[in-house]
Amino acid sequence: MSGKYSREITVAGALVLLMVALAIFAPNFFELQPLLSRLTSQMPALVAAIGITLVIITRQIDISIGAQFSMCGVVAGIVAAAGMPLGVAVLAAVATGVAMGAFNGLLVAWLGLPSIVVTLATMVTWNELLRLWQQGRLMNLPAGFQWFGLNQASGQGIVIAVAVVLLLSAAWAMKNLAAGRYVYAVGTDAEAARLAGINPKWTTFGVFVLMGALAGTASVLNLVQSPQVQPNAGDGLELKVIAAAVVGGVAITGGRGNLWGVLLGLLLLANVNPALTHFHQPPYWERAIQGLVILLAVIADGLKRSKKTSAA
Amino acid sequence: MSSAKSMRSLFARHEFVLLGVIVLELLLFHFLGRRFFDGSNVSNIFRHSVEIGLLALAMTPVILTGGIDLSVGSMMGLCAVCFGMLVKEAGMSPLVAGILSVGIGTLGGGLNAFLIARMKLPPLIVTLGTFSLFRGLAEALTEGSKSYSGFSKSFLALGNSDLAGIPMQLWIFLPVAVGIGLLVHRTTIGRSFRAIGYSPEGSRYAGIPVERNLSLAYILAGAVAGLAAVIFVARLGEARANAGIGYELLAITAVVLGGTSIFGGSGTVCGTFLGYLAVAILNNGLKRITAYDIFERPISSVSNEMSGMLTGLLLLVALAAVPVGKAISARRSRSKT
Amino acid sequence: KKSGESAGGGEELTIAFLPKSKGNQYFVTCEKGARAAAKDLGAELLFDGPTNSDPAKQNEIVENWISLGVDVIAAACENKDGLSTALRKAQDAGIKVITYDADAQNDARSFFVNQATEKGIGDALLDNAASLVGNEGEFAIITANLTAANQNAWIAAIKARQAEKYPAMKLVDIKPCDDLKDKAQQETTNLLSAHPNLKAVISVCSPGVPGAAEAVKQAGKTGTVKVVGLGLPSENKAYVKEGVTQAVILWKVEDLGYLTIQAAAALAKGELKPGASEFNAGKLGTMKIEGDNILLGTPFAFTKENIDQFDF
Amino acid sequence: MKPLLQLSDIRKSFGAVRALKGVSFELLPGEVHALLGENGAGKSTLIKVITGAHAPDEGTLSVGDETLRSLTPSHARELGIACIYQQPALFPDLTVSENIGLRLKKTSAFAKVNHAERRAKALELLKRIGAEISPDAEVRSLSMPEQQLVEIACALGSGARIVIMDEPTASLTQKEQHLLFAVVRDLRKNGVGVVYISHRLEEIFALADRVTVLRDGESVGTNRVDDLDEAAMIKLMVGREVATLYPPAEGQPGDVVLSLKNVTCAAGGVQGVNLEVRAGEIVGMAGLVGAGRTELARVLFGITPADSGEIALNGKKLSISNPREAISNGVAYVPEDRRRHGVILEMPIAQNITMAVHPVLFPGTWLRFKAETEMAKDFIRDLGIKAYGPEAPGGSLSGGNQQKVSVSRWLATKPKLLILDEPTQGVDVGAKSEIHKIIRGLAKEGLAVLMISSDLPEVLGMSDRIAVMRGGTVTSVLPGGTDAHDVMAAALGQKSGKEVA
Ligand SMILES: Nc1ncnc2c1ncn2[C@@H]1O[C@H](COP(=O)(O)OP(=O)(O)OP(=O)(O)O)[C@@H](O)[C@H]1O
Ligand SMILES: Nc1ncnc2c1ncn2[C@@H]1O[C@H](COP(=O)(O)OP(=O)(O)OP(=O)(O)O)[C@@H](O)[C@H]1O
Ligand SMILES: [Mg+2]
Ligand SMILES: [Mg+2]
Repeated sequence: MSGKYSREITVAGALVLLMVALAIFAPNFFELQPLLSRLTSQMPALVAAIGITLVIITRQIDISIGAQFSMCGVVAGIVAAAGMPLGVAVLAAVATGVAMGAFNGLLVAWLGLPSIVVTLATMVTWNELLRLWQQGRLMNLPAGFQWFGLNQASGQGIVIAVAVVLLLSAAWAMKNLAAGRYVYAVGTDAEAARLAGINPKWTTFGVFVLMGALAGTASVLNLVQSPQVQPNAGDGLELKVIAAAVVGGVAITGGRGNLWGVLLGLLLLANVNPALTHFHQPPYWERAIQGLVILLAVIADGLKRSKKTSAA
Repeated sequence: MSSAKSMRSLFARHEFVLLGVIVLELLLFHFLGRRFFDGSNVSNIFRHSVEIGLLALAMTPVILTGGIDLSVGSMMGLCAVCFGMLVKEAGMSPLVAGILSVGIGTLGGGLNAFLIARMKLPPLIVTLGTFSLFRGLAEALTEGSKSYSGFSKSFLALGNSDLAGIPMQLWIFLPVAVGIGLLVHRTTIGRSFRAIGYSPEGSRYAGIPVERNLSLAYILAGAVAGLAAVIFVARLGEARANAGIGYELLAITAVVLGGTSIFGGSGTVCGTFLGYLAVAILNNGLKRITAYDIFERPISSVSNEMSGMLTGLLLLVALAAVPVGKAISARRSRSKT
Repeated sequence: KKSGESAGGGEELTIAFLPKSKGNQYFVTCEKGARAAAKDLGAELLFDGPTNSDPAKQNEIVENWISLGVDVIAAACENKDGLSTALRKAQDAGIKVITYDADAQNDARSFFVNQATEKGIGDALLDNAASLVGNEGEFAIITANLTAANQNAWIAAIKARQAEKYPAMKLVDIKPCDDLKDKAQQETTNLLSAHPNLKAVISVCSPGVPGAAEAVKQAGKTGTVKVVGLGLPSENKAYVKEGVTQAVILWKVEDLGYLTIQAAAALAKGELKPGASEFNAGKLGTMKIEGDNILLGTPFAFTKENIDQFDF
Repeated sequence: MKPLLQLSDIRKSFGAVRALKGVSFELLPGEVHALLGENGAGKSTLIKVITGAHAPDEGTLSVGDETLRSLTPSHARELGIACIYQQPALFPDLTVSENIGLRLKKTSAFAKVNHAERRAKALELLKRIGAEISPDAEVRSLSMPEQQLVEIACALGSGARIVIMDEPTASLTQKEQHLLFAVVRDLRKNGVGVVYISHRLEEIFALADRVTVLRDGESVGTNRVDDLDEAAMIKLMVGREVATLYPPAEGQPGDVVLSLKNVTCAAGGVQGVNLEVRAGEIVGMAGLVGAGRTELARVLFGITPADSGEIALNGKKLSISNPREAISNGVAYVPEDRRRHGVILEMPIAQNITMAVHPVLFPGTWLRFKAETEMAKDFIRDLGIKAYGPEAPGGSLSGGNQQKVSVSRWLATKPKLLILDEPTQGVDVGAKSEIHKIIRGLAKEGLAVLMISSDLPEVLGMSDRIAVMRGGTVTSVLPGGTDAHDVMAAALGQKSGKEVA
């Protein structure tokens, strides 16, 4: 049993270590308001990470999620700027995400194309389309959009609550819903799943659609955090969440992983930069450290696996 | 059944189709663009893309083995920075520093190779990690901001002058291309890349040195990234940590567009070359078009966005063409019987 | 030579106008001024630039213009040394070269249209911040990338000014935001808790100003921590009015574009020669030249009082 | 009585391989219907058609009142068809109860999974078949027989009216087999139709009511089991007398080529193996699935190198730590899993044949296409490989011809010792006897041959001596003429008198 959660324990240990170090050397890190803002600003990534976790468990990958995130944000922004109510903007963002996810899903599930190349192509296409269209302008959102028109504390509360609810329900569904188990089954062995009466195509398609919907939701959660949106807001998001998933123990070969590990992985990676700042260290080590964390995680996997096979 | 023949003719067809795309582009840009076939422009097509071309060539063996290398762009950044430091801070000659840069690339590739071939870790994740690590090291070495410039004229000539009317860097690119082509198509090593791509276990059972040859593919990619970094610095006259950002994706695009299967096994270096050429020509030619887009902007002023978008679409069409074609021909043959 | 036959084939002058990057309101505004000037002059304007931070893209575009045979190139340099190589090549091909916004090396261009000297900008930013904090206390800087050349020059100027004039002020950190507003916001949040005595944040890149302002606002430090920076009025209006951002410093961006094209055309026609001390820039009237710098005038500080008068 | 299931004139091809050439079949309620046939006769393919895993090219299926052209796995399940596949189709990353749960009655995708109920159900099913497996264990941690038991539990639990079992006893111990038989009889009593595939005739006599024999993709008839005796059944299966199938041994074996002393490999589960193989001799290796025969071959070939013990070739002690060393020392291994290890299906047969001789054929790593084609043509001619040319991809050949390609690859290395692992698995009757002739011919030329096979008649017919493995070690070595019963008894670990020193 402890072996099963060894990754979560390791990552949680690293995170705790980091927090303890911060508590000793930079207690200001735990000041409530900045802590809350930091947390809120990671919620969109967390929501996107739920999606990528599902995608990777299905033994696929989606590197277009940053582009989807940007696109959904811009669409929602435009809808909001046109004076539509908040709900319509949210709907527009999610619908846009669903459409883009369905496009990926169609190509991957029904045409059997490799997801890494498909989503590479759609990533480039959406990103450049967005640039062509928006020319990178910072878009001012209408007043009353930020924090859902509430005050900051409630707004942040809602953002965190939405993300947490999504996380909990996704975690619950992955464990307790038949469809959630299908995702694991298809990622483990699509042919065996087919023989067990599961349709791997629909499952894969559904996961990509869900990824799109979650990217749309994430973009809204990002949108409400300031009165402006940048059309390339999603740049680099895919790497961030894929790294979080990998560090959190989701197997790139499909079938294994859970959201708690991903949550921990995300928190660990996201805190490298704040920690550097709070330790008064120069920022240019951030990327190298993140790379190291990813490599350590994957090496740990390898060692664990080789230990297992030699024990068997 | 002649499934081998049909498979071969498929590849032949793929390269043929790419050639068709290239010819179409050339015609289009000749008629819609300004002075597209100007000698200096033709040189520019190569001069500006040669680094991506090199990375794509070196990526081909990696993808043939069923792997991927996301770290080559970052490797370029690291090698560029090291090159700058070696020349400007250690006072080495560009030649020695260049050789050392290739050596650093080789080492970086060796790290990937060790983790992937020896420890049998998934290439996507390993190189995602080194993607961050190499770029991070480049940034840390320069404290994020330092850059190196003021290289000697003779070194800059490598990136900016012609020899016998041909851009200097092409004199490096072509031998590398031919070399990798020979390696992949004419040696047992290239043969083993394919075998590994089709079936790593099967290759091991056949006594192929899987670990060694897999390593070789990644080491080669690292070394070529080092070489590309030197050429890049010679062209720009400046070495910075941000060299080669995003080049890994451009290189992968060229390889896949060239017909190499991302699952490994099948593909040709010639296809990669054509794929790379198609993208390079598209990117250059759009800059010279005088027509306007739907927002009434001259296309030449949005050429970078356009070429990115068209490359993405081209890639999707190229990918989807195979299964869609198969489905159509299957339906046709079914309706016949 | 090549410059004789204009690319369009006719007699019309062809001016190529290169921004540092396109996806940015600043250069979009520049382009507006440039287009107006080109219209006044009856010249053809080519506008192209990189869409992201690929340092080689600018060279590629310049070399493309060289082979296209344009008459004059006006460039803002992201990579000072890097682009100079290409600009020298243009000069060798008989193309006139002028720089604006961010200079190249002296021998790579005839004139630099100087919106403000590096020192001028650095001084203005720090002087503004200093006067807001009473000439003492800690401050931090948000920059685009640690590698961005002219931002580094401004930072150097700020450092020099601080050492010289404000010994009681202390630069505690410099953070890159990758030209992303959201990242600037997160970095500032970290700065605020890592340096509790922070008195001011200076952003030397335009997405950084609203980003820093949002962070200060969320931390409830409006007024306690001053925000100043280089930015566009339209992107900062809300924060300036709320009193989160105290001053946004900028020149008249549209005029910069206009002036650049006027100077480029004059240079190409031989009306503007090295050594001149002034020249007539159409609707802007007569502009002063110092050495090889054509001066736009001093930077302008947008504040609560005047920001409504500007619409870019 | 109205049949539960009726198939008529089912045809199915895989590329060039015609696996089923018009098979008709009928299953009545409350009967155990055995499917019998040699390896590759098409039994597994037929049941995959029934379970919807494969769509037939032609023919129709009737299940109850419905007549269909083909099924999907989920539709088959709705119709009450459950199957235990020969290769367990389980999810290694999921737990046992999860695996069972996924195979039970399909619920809506968005229904809640009741883990407690699933677990209880799994526990009950496992108990019913007498398996001592924890429902919370991950399937990847189970042994092959345990996985097989989970498969059986899955099929039982679905409450199906038609239960198909493809060699369910292949890897079971006797105790487990008896439990299984009880389950089958129980099902029959409840009116369930059972399709039962096995190579063990005694099981068929013990269990089945009727038997349908497949030969080479065709059904050669359905009979009541009571109407047949063993000899008649075998004759139906192979279509000719067994005795004439195997080429006779000639001459005396030469010097010892391979000698193993106490060879052990913990990772592979091989323990203290002692064995000798002489030049010109075929040593057949018998044992149940999972007895460790393949593992021993992998040890000898350097894939999982030995930890201790002594391997000597022609009297020279060796340590073989990878396949390349094995090859350069004259060991060749034709692996059991042809599709994964033996032939690279996408590559031309010429390239497949030369794959193990790169350093010899292509000195300096440069490919010499002419020499390669020549070599391939020689083997195509000598072994009678049916292909349109050396450039045909491996996947375009029939199983037997693929196997010949696999053998060619190893003959090209000019080995001293040839290890063949299930050399005729999935090979049709004609090709099978050709392969037998080739093997015997090689032995005549002085090659030492170690032939692993689960096909008992093959072991009996081909071997000069028979080594029997059990539990990772060679338990006995029997002389060539030993009868089937004694070999089986040795494989099962029962006492038998006829051992050779
Ligand atoms: N997926 C497949 N692709 C190609 N050929 C196949 C495939 N599955 C089976 N075959 C071929 O079809 C033929 C029949 O195979 P099948 O597995 O049905 O035999 P079987 O009677 O079950 O044999 P065994 O007793 O060894 O299990 C064989 O020649 C086999 O190689
Ligand atoms: N690829 C594998 N993965 C996991 N376990 C395996 C694998 N191959 C074999 N085993 C296990 O190793 C043990 C020995 O198997 P091995 O294949 O050597 O037996 P065998 O006598 O050759 O039987 P077979 O008739 O199946 O070839 C068995 O318990 C089996 O379950
Ligand atoms: Mg079978
Ligand atoms: Mg075996």
